[in-house]
Amino acid sequence: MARIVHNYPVAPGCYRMGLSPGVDRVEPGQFVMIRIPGGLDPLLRRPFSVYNVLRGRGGGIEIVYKVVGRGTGMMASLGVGDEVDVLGPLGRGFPMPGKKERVVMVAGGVGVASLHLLAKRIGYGTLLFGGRNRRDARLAGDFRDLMEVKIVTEDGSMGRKGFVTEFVEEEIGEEGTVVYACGPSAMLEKVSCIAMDRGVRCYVSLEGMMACGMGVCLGCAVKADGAYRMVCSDGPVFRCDEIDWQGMDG
Amino acid sequence: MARIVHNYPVAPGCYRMGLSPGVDRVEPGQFVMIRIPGGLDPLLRRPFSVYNVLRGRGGGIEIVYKVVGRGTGMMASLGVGDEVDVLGPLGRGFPMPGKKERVVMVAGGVGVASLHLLAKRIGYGTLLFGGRNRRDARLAGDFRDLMEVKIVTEDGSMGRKGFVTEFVEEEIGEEGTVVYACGPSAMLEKVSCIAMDRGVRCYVSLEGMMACGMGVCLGCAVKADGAYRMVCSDGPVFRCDEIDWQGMDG
Amino acid sequence: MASKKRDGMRGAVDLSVDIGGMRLKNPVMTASGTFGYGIEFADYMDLKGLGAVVVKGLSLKPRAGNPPPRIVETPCGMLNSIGLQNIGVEAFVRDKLPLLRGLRVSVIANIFGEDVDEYSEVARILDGVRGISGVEINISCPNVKKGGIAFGTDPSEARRVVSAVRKATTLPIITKLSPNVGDIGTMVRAVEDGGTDAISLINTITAMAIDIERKTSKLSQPTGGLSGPAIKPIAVRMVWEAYRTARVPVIGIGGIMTADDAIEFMIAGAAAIQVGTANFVNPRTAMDVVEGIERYMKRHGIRKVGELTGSLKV
Amino acid sequence: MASKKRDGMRGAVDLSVDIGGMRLKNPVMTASGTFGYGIEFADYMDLKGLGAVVVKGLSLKPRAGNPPPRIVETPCGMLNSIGLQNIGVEAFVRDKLPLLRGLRVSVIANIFGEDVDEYSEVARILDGVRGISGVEINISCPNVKKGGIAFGTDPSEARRVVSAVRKATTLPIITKLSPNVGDIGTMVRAVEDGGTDAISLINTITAMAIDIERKTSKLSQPTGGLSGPAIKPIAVRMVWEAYRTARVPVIGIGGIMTADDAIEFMIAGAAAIQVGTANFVNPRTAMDVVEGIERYMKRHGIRKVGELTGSLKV
Ligand SMILES: Cc1cc2nc3c(=O)[nH]c(=O)nc-3n(C[C@H](O)[C@H](O)[C@H](O)COP(=O)(O)OP(=O)(O)OC[C@H]3O[C@@H](n4cnc5c(N)ncnc54)[C@H](O)[C@@H]3O)c2cc1C
Ligand SMILES: Cc1cc2nc3c(=O)[nH]c(=O)nc-3n(C[C@H](O)[C@H](O)[C@H](O)COP(=O)(O)OP(=O)(O)OC[C@H]3O[C@@H](n4cnc5c(N)ncnc54)[C@H](O)[C@@H]3O)c2cc1C
Ligand SMILES: Cc1cc2nc3c(=O)[nH]c(=O)nc-3n(C[C@H](O)[C@H](O)[C@H](O)COP(=O)(O)O)c2cc1C
Ligand SMILES: Cc1cc2nc3c(=O)[nH]c(=O)nc-3n(C[C@H](O)[C@H](O)[C@H](O)COP(=O)(O)O)c2cc1C
Ligand code: FES
Ligand code: FES
Repeated sequence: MARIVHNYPVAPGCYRMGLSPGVDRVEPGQFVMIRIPGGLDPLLRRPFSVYNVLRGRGGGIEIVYKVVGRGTGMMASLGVGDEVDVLGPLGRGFPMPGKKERVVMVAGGVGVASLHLLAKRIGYGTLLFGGRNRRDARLAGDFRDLMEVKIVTEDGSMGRKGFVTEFVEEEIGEEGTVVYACGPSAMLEKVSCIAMDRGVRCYVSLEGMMACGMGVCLGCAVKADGAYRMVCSDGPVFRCDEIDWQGMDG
Repeated sequence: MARIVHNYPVAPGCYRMGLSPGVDRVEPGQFVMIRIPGGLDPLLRRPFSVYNVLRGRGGGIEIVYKVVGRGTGMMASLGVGDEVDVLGPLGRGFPMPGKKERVVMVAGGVGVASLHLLAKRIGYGTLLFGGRNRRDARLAGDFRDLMEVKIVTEDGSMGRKGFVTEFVEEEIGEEGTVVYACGPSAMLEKVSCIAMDRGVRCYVSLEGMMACGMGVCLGCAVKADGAYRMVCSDGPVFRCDEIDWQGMDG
Repeated sequence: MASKKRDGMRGAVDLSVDIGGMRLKNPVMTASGTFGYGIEFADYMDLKGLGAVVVKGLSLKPRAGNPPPRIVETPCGMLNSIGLQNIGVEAFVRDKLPLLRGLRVSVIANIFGEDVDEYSEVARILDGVRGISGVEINISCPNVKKGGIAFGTDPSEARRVVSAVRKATTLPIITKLSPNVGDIGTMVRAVEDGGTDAISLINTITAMAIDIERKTSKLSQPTGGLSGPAIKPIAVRMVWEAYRTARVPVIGIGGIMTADDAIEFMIAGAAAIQVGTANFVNPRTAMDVVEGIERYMKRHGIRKVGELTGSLKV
Repeated sequence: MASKKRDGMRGAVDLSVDIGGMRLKNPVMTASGTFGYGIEFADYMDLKGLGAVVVKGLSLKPRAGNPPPRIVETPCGMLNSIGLQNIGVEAFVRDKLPLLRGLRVSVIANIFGEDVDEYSEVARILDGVRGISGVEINISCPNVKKGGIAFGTDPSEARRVVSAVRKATTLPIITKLSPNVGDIGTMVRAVEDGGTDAISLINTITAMAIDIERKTSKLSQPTGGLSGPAIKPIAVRMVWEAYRTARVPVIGIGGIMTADDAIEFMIAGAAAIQVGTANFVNPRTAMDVVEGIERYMKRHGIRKVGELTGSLKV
């Protein structure tokens, strides 16, 4: 059981939750499975990227989550001192960039959550963040100290107007760039296409319906290299050219 | 939806919860059905006697509850400002004593909850309270301003030692007394026997597994006068001589 | 998206349905045994806003029902073993129906018998009674020793009951099927052969909860009937299976708590639905479901609620 | 009360059980498909503390399984349509079994075939392999088109599969029954005739969840299998029914989350139990269940766990 040390709103519908004690050795891009104790409904744990690792007494982790349904709704109603059950860290994270490689991160909304720890580890590069409006862009705030941040909003209320995918092409040079992306599946597919066209390495962090988070239920399948692989244990980070994007559920 | 205005421990495993706004016209002995919003488990509402009616802005009610399982466990973890769903007031309460009638109330543990509003309305008489120990006896605290309070504890740590039922006989005179009792079913049965022996009027507040609280599921049946009657809508208060104590589930 | 622009959406949507000859205001009914005789809910809603009220199962003579405990909560559900306690068909017609008539809601009488004759006798008594829109034959109650589920799991017995009731009444007949069978299609065909005008499903699933301290059933009977959200996915599947076989309209029941749940059943093939256990959790559920279906239709540009029925893409 | 004073309680309680010739340390197994190949859980517990590990269903050739989405949460439960993705029996014996042997836990191989020959072929490959304590025949998977549930709902087909496997192996055989039948007793007798040494039940219940925005199943298949606490009351009832017919030991499965749940199944008639979906919610569940059963036995003065089996008072 982990105790909630903070749980506050950071952007429309998005919260940042601190949990203590922490979990062992987290790689950027790994996730935890969280369960709210109490009733048997919702039954399953919910997966969240580790947003940050907290130092100090007992240690801790942070997640940044968006309220989309019942589980996240219940999480938002919890207060400091309440307990949740944390399993992890789980999955395979992002590989670090090669020496001299340019780094471009592409995030859609709360997708920044899986990139933050990576950004902290790398400490340079460019984040292309896409959100609906200037308030969503608060999600990219923590990245400003770490790298160059470029904002794209659907309503043009901050940064450039449009979808983040429209601006990816100009951002990635030819070779010598590595792209890290997380966000909605349609966005990831577009980013992957561009990266493959340009012949640059690109890693995407996928989502999938998960029951176990540890590779045993075979629920979170994604088609990759002609076979089903598990988002939780073979991923959530995949090289974009492994994924059979046609076989993805939209 | 009612907002929790307080929720604090009053005796071992027992809490007092204030809810606002209140409910309409409560009779002593009536109850409310409470549901914690969120998941679908636990599914059913839980019944609690109205302990008190709060005046002032919006009004309110109080309940005193004991943590015995999941529903009450979740209630104990709620804080001020959280919301619960309240249905009621439901059921038929206690009839008032006749003029010149002596009043004896018999309560086992948290059973006091259904008698408190009655005690406030009547304002005289004797409460015979039974608990495990002196800390349980705090449940009878509010009655001290309203009537004479006699404590019986199982461990003798306060008042007389033993079970409350051992002291009922000496408390009730012959006729001209009315007894109101609430507590575990075995205690109510003994109290009823004594009252019937002595030929005094006696009202008991029963419990039963409830789904609807409004007489439609037919779940909370109790055998009374040879037929099944519903604790929620025909009761929870019955005249002790109506009940077929043999047919009770122990 | 495109569909949102349809002309119809400027006006009102049409929620009315025709179920085996009954014209109902909307497809939302209340399930038998979970809504009393209807009157109890008049404080919580205007009953005439509902498609129909299905009353507690009626037998020829009053029935006392089973001893307590009669209900127990289970994960996302409950078991009951009420045992069809009811006041009997004659007392219902005399004492309850006049009140219901006053509330101007369609009333469906759920009926039950210990043998075929009793079923048809109850149906005969209800035939021609003003204020009854139809009968629902309960051949699927798991909580009584005689009758009930014995008819509901044997196709030829089921057909026999339905044809007897068919002869006894001119009212539209709904036959309520038991989920405790291997193949629902066989039962559907049997009751259609018997002459039913519609089918409803599911009744509760036979189930059990044990008190491990006492080593006894938590109910007074060994088993009870499981209802509530826990059974919804099973019920949706059975409605989908029944729909693919049935020539008559299918009424979906099982764990409906919200309009979204009701819509799930309709997409699977239900022409109408019944709200059961949810009435206990929130007595206003059935009205909330009516309003929620209407909102969904507007949002999706659906003009007639019947367009939803069986619209699942496989 | 009195029982607490029994002498035996000063010493240890005996949790061991004999299931159709398999001597197991305790009655707690993990259910097929919910515990991977076992090895994945070695970080969370000492596997040799379990009665047995039942591995993911094995077929003759590797199977890719169904497209995503393969799982969806439902009230107090989940649906899955994995479609028996597995590495095939040979890869299992070669790559996974040696690791499991190292962990010194009894291993039961859950097997599956598209026809009778495939079942017996898989059984033959496993026969005599070191580290396999028994086979569990899955005749009840609702998520594959061929085989699986077709065998599980037809008594004579079920008997045919079991007798074929019986001829192919000297290992103890457990036959895993489907809940999607009207009368479980008929299936019990059929697989006993086929020569099974034990039966296990229930597998998942065929069920459905619909995405009302897209009007499609929430799974890539129209239906999936329901598991988790939602089905527990149904599973307990079926175990009770099976126990009253069966001559062989019954293994109870379905929604077990805690030791109390496991004890419920044992009182209903289970000689052993399997923990399924709960492994996803808390990977340590199976060990917690072992410890909880032991505590319950001490508290109730039960010396041998077998005394619990079928101890329900009716
Ligand atoms: C590896 C991984 C990392 C993730 N990291 C984050 C993160 O850092 N921050 C964040 O806000 N979200 C993250 N998600 C998504 C998050 O898990 C879901 O939003 C959450 O589970 C929804 O729970 P709910 O009960 O609120 O929604 P529900 O009421 O269950 O459903 C609402 C919606 O969420 C989807 N959903 C439900 N469960 C899952 C699940 N297990 N996996 C994916 N989608 C689901 C449903 O399909 C539905 O569309 C991550 C998902 C994965 C797989
Ligand atoms: C009319 C009435 C008035 C009541 N007033 C009070 C009160 O003022 N204060 C108080 O502390 N308790 C009161 N109770 C009892 C209270 O309702 C139960 O203790 C509560 O429902 C238990 O919920 P749970 O989820 O914590 O327990 P569960 O986990 O559901 O079960 C724990 C135990 O409580 C019993 N129980 C569960 N549900 C009910 C139910 N609906 N009715 C009766 N027993 C149940 C179970 O049989 C079990 O033994 C009253 C009961 C009734 C019928
Ligand atoms: C307490 C209770 C009593 C019931 N009584 C009847 C009845 O008399 N006749 C009948 O046909 N069904 C009866 N049912 C079954 C319901 O009408 C319904 O089919 C079932 O509960 C499934 O729906 P639900 O999950 O929405 O409750 C009863 C159900 C419950 C919970
Ligand atoms: C994701 C998943 C995969 C399963 N795979 C198998 C399988 O391969 N073979 C099998 O016999 N049962 C399989 N089952 C059924 C379980 O073993 C078990 O019978 C069922 O889930 C009921 O138990 P539970 O409610 O404890 O999960 C699977 C269940 C789930 C949830
Ligand atoms: S979530 Fe179970 S295998 Fe990935
Ligand atoms: S609780 Fe439903 S009739 Fe009393």
